[in-house]
Amino acid sequence: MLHVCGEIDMASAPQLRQEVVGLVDRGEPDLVLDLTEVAFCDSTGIGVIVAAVKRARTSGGEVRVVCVNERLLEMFAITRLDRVFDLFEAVDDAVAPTSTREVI
Amino acid sequence: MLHVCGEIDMASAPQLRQEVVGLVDRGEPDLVLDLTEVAFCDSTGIGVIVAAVKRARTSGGEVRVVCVNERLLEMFAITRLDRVFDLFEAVDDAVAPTSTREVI
Amino acid sequence: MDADGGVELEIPAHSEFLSLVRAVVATAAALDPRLGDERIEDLRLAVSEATTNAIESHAQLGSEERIAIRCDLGDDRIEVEVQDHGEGFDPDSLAPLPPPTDPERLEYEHGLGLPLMRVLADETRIRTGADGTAVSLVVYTTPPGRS
Amino acid sequence: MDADGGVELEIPAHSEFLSLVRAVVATAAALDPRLGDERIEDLRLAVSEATTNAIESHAQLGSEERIAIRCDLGDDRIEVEVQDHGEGFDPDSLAPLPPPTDPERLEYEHGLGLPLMRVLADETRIRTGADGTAVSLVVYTTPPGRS
Ligand SMILES: Nc1ncnc2c1ncn2[C@@H]1O[C@H](COP(=O)(O)OP(=O)(O)O)[C@@H](O)[C@H]1O
Ligand SMILES: Nc1ncnc2c1ncn2[C@@H]1O[C@H](COP(=O)(O)OP(=O)(O)O)[C@@H](O)[C@H]1O
Repeated sequence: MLHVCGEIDMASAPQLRQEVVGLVDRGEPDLVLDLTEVAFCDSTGIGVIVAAVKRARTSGGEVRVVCVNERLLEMFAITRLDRVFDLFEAVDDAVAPTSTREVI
Repeated sequence: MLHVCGEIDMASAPQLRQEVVGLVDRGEPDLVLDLTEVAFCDSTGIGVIVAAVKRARTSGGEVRVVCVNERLLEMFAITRLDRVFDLFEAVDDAVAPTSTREVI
Repeated sequence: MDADGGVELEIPAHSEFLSLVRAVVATAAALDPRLGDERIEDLRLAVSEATTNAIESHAQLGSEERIAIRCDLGDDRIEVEVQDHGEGFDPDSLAPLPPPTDPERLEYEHGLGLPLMRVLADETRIRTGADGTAVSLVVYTTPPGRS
Repeated sequence: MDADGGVELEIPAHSEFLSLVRAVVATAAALDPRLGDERIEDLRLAVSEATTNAIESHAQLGSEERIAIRCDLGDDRIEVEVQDHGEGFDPDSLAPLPPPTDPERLEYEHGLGLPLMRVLADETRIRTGADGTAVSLVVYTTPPGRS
């Protein structure tokens, strides 16, 4: 599980990418990415999430993205990525997949 | 009693000056000026307070300035205005002058 | 765009200045009381995307030149122009993103910036050439077409 | 001052842009992790004072020219320069404020800006002439005199 907070942009994305991809590669292909505390995220940040999902699926896993921020949900919708991977309303939903509920 | 909030600078000072001076002139020479909610104040704002005190004293009254913001207290100290008029920690102290306590 | 009525900002072409650009755009936009928080946020994000592309274009050339951001508060609109001295590009020849159902979609970590700008801003204009690119992003402050 | 490493902002000489200048200075200063909130606030207020004077100097001339604010993040300092095209003044011939015990003190609603800048900034430099004034405000990011 990775809680991300603050702003994800070109300045902070490289570090986040390293962390996320590192976690998946070190055997956590079923990663929960908690974006609840993210104050700002642009397309560079979205790119990091895409990279994580791809990496995880290659290892047979899945990244579960937790997100309530309306702006971020909108961005996932505009980029159609809400169809590419699942978005969860709360960490609990993402952790216990049998009881999950999709947001969009 | 006047509660001031927000930022007092060259942009907002004219309106505040009108209100404060208006109150004093309309027969409230014993005005409590509550700066507790002021987020920013520069020398233009300080100038308005000086104008109010002067105006009130001319009518035989006094302006009581309520201020807890450390930055503002510092500004009153740097400009030596803490010696020119009294500063109060809370509205209650300023309203009941017999039990007041000076801050600086 | 009225060159004299607006705010102009120049930054080094480094990503650490993105947050500053966002702060300027949000503060400038907030000067217009007609613009709600949502629209300010739209503009802030769109400008952040355009500035990210501008910074990237300088990095590709190893250029140490600066990037200019101009905010103009018009009668019925806020217009922000982001200008770089990169080598330009052809907006019409960018490959479209694969549909979300295509597994290939995950190969595309990039290419989201321009589509986002076009959705977020009410107008997006791109002037680009070998000397650089200027992206204009417009958000209306009053409903358009009512005059 | 390194002209290429910093942030440059140009604003119309109107008081409504003061909050924008403060936001830029605070955001630029926050890029240096060594600067605490207190010092950022010192710089923000000092620059607000200098910009207020610059705006006033243009208003006196009825000038529609813009005011430039440059922020430079140096190795050991942040330097902000506020430049106007007003008619200048003589900083040495300003009348000192009466002491606080003097009843006359209340006649002075003005004249607090420069004294405040000098206390808040670690260095205050004024270059002024008939073409305008440039006020440089410096805040140290590392304790000075340790090199
Ligand atoms: N200002 C610019 N200068 C040069 N090329 C640009 C500029 N803006 C966009 N481009 C080109 O258009 C492509 C798509 O941009 P965009 O949709 O923002 O996605 P991304 O920046 O993530 O690649 C970029 O990869 C780049 O090749
Ligand atoms: N940038 C400037 N251009 C012209 N005159 C200035 C400038 N800055 C300061 N002054 C002069 O110095 C005086 C004192 O300035 P200051 O201490 O900031 O107080 P205030 O601005 O409240 O008068 C001003 O009244 C003005 O005459």
